[in-house]
Amino acid sequence: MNTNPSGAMHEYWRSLEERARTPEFERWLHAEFPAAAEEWVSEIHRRDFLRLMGASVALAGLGACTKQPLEKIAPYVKQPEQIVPGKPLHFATATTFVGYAQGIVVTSHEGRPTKIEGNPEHPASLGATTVWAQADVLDLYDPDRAQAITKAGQISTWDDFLPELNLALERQQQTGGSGLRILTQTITSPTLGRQLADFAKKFPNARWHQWDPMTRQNIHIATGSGEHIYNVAAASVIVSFNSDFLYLHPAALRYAREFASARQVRQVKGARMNRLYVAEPTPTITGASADHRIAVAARDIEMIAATLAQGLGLVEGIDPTLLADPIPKWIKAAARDLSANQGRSMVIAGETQPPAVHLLVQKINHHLGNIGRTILPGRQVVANPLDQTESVRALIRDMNNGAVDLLFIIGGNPVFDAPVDLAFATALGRAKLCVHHSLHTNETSLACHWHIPAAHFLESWSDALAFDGTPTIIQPLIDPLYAGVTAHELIEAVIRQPVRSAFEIVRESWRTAKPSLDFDFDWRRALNHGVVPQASEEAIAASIQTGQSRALNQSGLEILFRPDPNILDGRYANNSWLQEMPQPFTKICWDNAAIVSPQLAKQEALKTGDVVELEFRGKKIAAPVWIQPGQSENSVTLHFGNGRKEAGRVGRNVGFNAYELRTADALWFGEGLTLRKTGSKHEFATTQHHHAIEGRHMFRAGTLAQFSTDPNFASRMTEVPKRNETLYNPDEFKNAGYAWGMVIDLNACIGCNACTIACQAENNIPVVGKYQVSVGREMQWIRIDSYYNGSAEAPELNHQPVPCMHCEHAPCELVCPVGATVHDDEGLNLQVYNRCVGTRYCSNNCPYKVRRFNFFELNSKLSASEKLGKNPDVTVRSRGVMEKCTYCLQRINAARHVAELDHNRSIRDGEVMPACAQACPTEAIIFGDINNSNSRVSEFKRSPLNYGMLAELNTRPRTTYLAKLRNPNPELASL
Amino acid sequence: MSAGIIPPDEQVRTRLSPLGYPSNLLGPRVTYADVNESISSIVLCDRAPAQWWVGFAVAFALLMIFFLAVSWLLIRGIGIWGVNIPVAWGFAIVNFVWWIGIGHAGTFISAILLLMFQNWRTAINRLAEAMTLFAVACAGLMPLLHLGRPWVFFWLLPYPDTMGMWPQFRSPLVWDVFAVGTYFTVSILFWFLGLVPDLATIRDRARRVWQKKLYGFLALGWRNSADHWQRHQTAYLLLAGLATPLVLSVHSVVSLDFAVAQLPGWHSTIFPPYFVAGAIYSGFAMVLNIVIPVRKIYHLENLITERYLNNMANVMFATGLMVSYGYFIEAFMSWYSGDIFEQYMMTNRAFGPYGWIFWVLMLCNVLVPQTLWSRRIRCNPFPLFIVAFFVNVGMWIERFVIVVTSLHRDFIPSSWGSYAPTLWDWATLFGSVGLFLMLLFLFIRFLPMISISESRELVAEPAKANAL
Amino acid sequence: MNEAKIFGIAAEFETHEQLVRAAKNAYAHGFRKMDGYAPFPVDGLAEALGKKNRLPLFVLCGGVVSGLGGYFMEWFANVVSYPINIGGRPLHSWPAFIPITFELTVFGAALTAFVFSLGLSGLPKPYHPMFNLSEFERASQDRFFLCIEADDKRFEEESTRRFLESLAPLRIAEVPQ
Amino acid sequence: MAQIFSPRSNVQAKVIIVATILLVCAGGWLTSAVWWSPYTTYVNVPFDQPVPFSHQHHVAGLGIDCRYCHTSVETSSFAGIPATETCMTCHSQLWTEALLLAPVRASLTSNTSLKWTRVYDLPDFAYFDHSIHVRKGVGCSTCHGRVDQMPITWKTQTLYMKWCLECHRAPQNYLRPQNEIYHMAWHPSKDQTALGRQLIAQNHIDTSGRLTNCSTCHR
Repeated sequence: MNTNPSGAMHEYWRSLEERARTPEFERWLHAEFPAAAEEWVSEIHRRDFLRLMGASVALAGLGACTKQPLEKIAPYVKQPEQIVPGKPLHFATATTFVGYAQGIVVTSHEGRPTKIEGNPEHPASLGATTVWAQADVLDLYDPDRAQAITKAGQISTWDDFLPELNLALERQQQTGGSGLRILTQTITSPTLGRQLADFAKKFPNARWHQWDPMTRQNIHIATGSGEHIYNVAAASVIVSFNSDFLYLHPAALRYAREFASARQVRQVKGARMNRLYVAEPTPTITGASADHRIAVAARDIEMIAATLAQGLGLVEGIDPTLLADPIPKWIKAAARDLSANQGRSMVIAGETQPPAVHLLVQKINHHLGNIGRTILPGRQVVANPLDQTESVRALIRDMNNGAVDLLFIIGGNPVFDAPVDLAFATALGRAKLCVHHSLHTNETSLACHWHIPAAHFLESWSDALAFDGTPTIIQPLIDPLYAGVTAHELIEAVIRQPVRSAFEIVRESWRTAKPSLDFDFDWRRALNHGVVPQASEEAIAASIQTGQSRALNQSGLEILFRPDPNILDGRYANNSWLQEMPQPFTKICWDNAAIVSPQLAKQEALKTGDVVELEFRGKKIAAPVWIQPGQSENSVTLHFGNGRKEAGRVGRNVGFNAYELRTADALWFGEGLTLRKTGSKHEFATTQHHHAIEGRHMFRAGTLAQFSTDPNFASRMTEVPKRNETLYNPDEFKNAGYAWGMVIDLNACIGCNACTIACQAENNIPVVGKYQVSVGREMQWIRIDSYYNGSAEAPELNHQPVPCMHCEHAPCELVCPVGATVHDDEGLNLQVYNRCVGTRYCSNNCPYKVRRFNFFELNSKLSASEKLGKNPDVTVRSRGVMEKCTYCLQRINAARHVAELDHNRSIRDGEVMPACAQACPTEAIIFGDINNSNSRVSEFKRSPLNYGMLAELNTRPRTTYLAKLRNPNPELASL
Repeated sequence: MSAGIIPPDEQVRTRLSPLGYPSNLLGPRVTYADVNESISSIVLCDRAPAQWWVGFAVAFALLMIFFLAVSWLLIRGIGIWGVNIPVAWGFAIVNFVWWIGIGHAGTFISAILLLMFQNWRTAINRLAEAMTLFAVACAGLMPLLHLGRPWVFFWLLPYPDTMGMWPQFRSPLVWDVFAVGTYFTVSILFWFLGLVPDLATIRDRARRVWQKKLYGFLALGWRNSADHWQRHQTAYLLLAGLATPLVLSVHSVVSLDFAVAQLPGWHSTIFPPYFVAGAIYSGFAMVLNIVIPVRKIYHLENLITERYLNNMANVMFATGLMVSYGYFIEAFMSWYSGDIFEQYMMTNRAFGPYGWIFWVLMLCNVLVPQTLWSRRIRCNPFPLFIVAFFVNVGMWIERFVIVVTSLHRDFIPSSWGSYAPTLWDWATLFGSVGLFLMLLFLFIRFLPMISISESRELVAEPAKANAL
Repeated sequence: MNEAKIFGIAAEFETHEQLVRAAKNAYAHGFRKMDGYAPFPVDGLAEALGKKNRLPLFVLCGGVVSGLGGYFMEWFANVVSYPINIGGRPLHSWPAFIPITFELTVFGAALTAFVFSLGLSGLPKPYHPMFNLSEFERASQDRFFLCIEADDKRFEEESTRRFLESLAPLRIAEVPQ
Repeated sequence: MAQIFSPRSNVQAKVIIVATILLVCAGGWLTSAVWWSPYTTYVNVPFDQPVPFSHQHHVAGLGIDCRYCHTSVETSSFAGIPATETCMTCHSQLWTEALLLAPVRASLTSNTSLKWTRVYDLPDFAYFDHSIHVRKGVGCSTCHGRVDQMPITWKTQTLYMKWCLECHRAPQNYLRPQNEIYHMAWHPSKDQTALGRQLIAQNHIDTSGRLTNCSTCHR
């Protein structure tokens, strides 16, 4: 039965200790009774308890026999036009990633934004969304947001603020603002840029500084402002030097879509794939998608890039022997592949690499004639790009010299995230008056005199540019919930008063920027489409300088600083969806770790969970270790963003603060890290702490070559019972109308978690917190399993999204005693919450374990604002009921009603899209009617790569997978 | 007076059969009056013995813990237990199966032995039946408590509701409802029917008015007439005939809760017979654990002779061997099936995280009972008590192994988990023991724990009493 | 209580063998309305007294009716009342309906057995003339009684008493009404 | 031995038994009775509202069409409760001083909603869509009764699932032509089934059983 033709090469496993079956691992894996699972809520006192006891008895007896309470209903006083109660509206606007715009379409129910989707017309979205865009809506309703203007912690008002501001400004008037400073993050908003220009005019001696912990300055320095725009789809060979262009990149959504489209294989005929080479120190989403990935120290990448350049005959005098095997092999192969694909290849380097690498990369791309073909010179997008490290350094110098009288910090949290050796906090103390403007009251706000709560972008007018310079006008969907003020209004207060509304400010800047005959029409069209039609500006030809590449390759430990894959630089620290999102590969949530390589762990006798003391540049922190296959041998990765001391109820004291080691000269990596075992232990909450694949065939993969010779290799791995192998009538229920089904293309999936968070947002899925996750009670309806394959040092990294399979022979349904989970005539496996009594038998009998149970009442304790964010089309589940993926039933029904109201036409293919499929950047999830042979999903299911997970159990899953294909270079069979 | 019928100086002499087994079901020179007196006095005496009070106090304390645990459960929700995904069933189900199993011995003794004309049931059947009732009561509570929403438990029953919905009759859980419900009802009827003549005896022995009235009321006016006896005997026999297939079906249905699921470690055809054997195994162990002390405290050596102990030990041993065979065949089948999931299940069960529990199980249910090869142990109350206790613990562990270790690692490794019982899980387990003992002590105090009329039969026909 | 009328005349015996013999004689003598009392079921006593027993028939009916009712309920609920696709199994998946059918059969039968065994014996009947007899409480210990009742056709106080004496009982007593 | 019980007790015993049996049955009957009674269902129970609005007056008296106030009934799941403005379109001219209407005027001036007590209130886990029902030929009065005869609004149906199923199982008994949807007095004629079947065909109503799927109303 379970014989695997390629069993030898596909032995999946998911953690190191498991591969080396050490006794420690056994003990850890077999921690049969994990720490105190005991559950008691302390705040309940004796008397309450007795009262509750009484109540509970009543509850037990009469709980079901309580009649429905009367409800009030409050109509509008004035019916707003366009709002039809019960019908959601959609508005185009944009969110930002490190300042770069990503177009979104926001769903609004009776004026409450409830869901964020991508804007198909926007170049940086193409209809997809990042996890952060999805989670923004939760931030909007975050009850911990700063709600009032405060002065020294005391609640104050805008009207108290202005006089004090003006007093300070008058003094600055005389000196031309020599004591006036503004500190912002990376900004792409033309309006804000224009305002700051006006500001500079008014106060010639004032300075505008920038600091963004995720700064892309290395690229800007190299290119002299504009970032290249890559046409990934056109590249058949891609070499990435530590660039996570599929995940942590302003254009990630677009690049991911293009990348996947160039790898899509369904039939043998005309099957072609691009080939991705990645050299990176720590596993990333991009690295996981590589055909050839090498784990190398970040510091060696410059050398490697140079060697590659030498291989192409661009530079001389580099001794490749300095590089350890198999790096030279990798370089040679890459070089040959590149030169064989001149003009059809691309080389890209990450923002964490020094300018020199970017210069080399440009050189290589030029040499290959990729510029203009797969690479287009970019426009200047960032307003006033500069070396932010130097910028913040200068500001701190001024502050220390007492030269700063009035400081505005627009967004960000420099006290927490500025380079630690510059000691921003102490310097800030010397500024005479500082005003902080941010969404949450954070560490910086506390250190400032004034704090002005920022309006959330869903509450405010603004604008922003995408990676390629496409502008989007950001429009509000809801009046500010609290006393939020936009940055525009705050700057306006500095340069001119009375302050106009952000609407007028933004509108004016566009009126001046794009004077046209019918401005109002253009304006409305821009708002409707979420993009402003591009005036063809002159692109900045990237300045090509030749960088002198040094052969580094020092020995010793290297420290890497990377933004947290969930909460980025800490700006999403108080977002519970993101905190509870299982991180790629590690599946850690509510935490961060010091990620070390298996080799280092062996050498230092470290186990996952050991707390180590890390010393770097004289600073020390304690951090728990996570052993990560595919980590470069001597690199230790720290994710910064967690360890917040002042971040609201969710984010406070989660994980440790990696910024405490991040210095100006080692923003992204640096040598000289020392590591010492402390002996204490730390419990990680992971959604997958048991990892062995045990030679099973949930995940199936092969190579393009294998596929073209043996197309059915995947479906043959297990033997699936025939339809008619039954004593019953196999056609007892023939599904006449729509037959909904799903295909998940493992070849496209990059494991970015967008589906998980999109589902959480769409389906009112609650979060449960670190402890509940650690005892196995997470609630996400679609999870992403990750599997490793190959050696511990250079493993293949694979992802597999797992939602409910909607089995036609659903094992869960058979065992439910009350018929709370049943089938409908369109093949959906339904979970009827209001019928469920909570025997949990269905979950026991579900081989996929995709069912989630409400072990406690998880929704009643939500704050009023959080409740506003719930999707009214989906039942909010109560305590004691089972829940699971519904294929977004609410969307199917909505589409059906639309279709039937529209002269009873039938639902068009693609008209229904589950949240996961809609958010997916690579279109890895295809959903539709499998009775319609022309539908996309049917076409995918016809692929020989199509297989049903555990279909050998005769569950007949409606959700099936396309096996993953890799396109290795024959030269590098070993890698 | 709770003192027995033998003067202290005279010892019970055990007559031995040719094969060397104790053969007499009654002590020497026992008369009708002795039987009546020794049994009814326990009920009619004014003060219960000190041991009774001690036991009662303990049971009461445990019962209070049970109430506490249940209230907290209803207030906070099922999350206070250790259950999770994938291990969605925990102690509650383990306890359920355990208690149901224990109940089976009662029915076995009173029904099956009756049909086989085994007279050695006479002195223990009443106690065993009572034990059945109380065990089933404890068992019945567990599935209710383990519901996510216990207050809608009645959705498992067919009744005309406002939704036009019905229970899902294909689900083994619904079969459970009917099986356990029927089992409980039939047990009560059987037990009470047998009790009626004895209540009449008590009524006739009672001297206090309230006792006369109470037991007179319960005796329904029984007057030992040929008419009554005839129908009584027929009904009793018929009930026995019905209870026999019933008792087999009940644990079979319980086993189907697992066997119907496709989980490796559950999905197995041997489950029904194997569960029934296990049920009788643990049931007899529990009877011994109760009878042995009771016999001592109330000096009933003349009515519950060594032959009873020996025979019960034999049945326990026999079923124990069947269960061991079950363990063996389970392992063999999982290997023989060639199914990787089954094979992994078995290795994981024996050598996985919960491996040590599996080996404790082997100790309790397979090794320790081997001592029963020796007659000296079978006829010797104290060691027998210890062995029976091991078996009871072992059978609980068996259910834990089946439920938890099968669940915690099933098909997809990514969703493997582990299970850790909480304080509240333990409270519920021991609390239910409290409930059981509480009911048992009340029974011993207020109702005749040995069938008087049947004992009189033995006196009437010494041949029966000493038949081999 | 009317002194004049009596319920019957009872004879008290030492052993159950004597009682059975007495019963046989009485029946042969033509007495029908009579009853024997023993501390335990005595084999052959009822037969000797010529008692009929129709209980098994009732029990059979009870079982069959409730069993069929159970199966019908399951079929009705799944096929007629609210047909739903449960895991692709047929609406009328008879194998799954068997367990409940069986349980209900047993349930019905057991209930009839209990109710009818008491009912046909006229229980509950807390008051009965026999209890007027002072020695009668030993009927639940070690004495065996035969009582020929007054409303028997052949009952005639003197002759009946003489007949009973002919059976050599321990003693004979009138049972007052 | 002496008698413990008097001769009467025989009768008493039998009475007790019969009584217990009756009691159990009565208990069952009572529960269901309460369950279907207005106490639980609110059927025919008028609620006191901030303004004693009379459909009788506005619909029968003035002949205002349902859609004048319940504007979104044909387009949205929610039929719509008229905004205060809607009331004031007339009542800024008529009954401008009426004491009864004070709350309405107050609502407009203070710009705060009127708080009506909801009469037809489905549980939150049941999703009902007016637009589709209206389009498929279910008239107002089928569920809402003769509101044109209600001086104050009350519920005419239990809204129990069983009740919904009556129509979802056999729509032909309830459907009416489009032009009759808002006609209060409409009631099925003798040949309703025939008409119903015809409407089912022409409105593409799927009677294969999809209408009784859980997913039709529960999500």
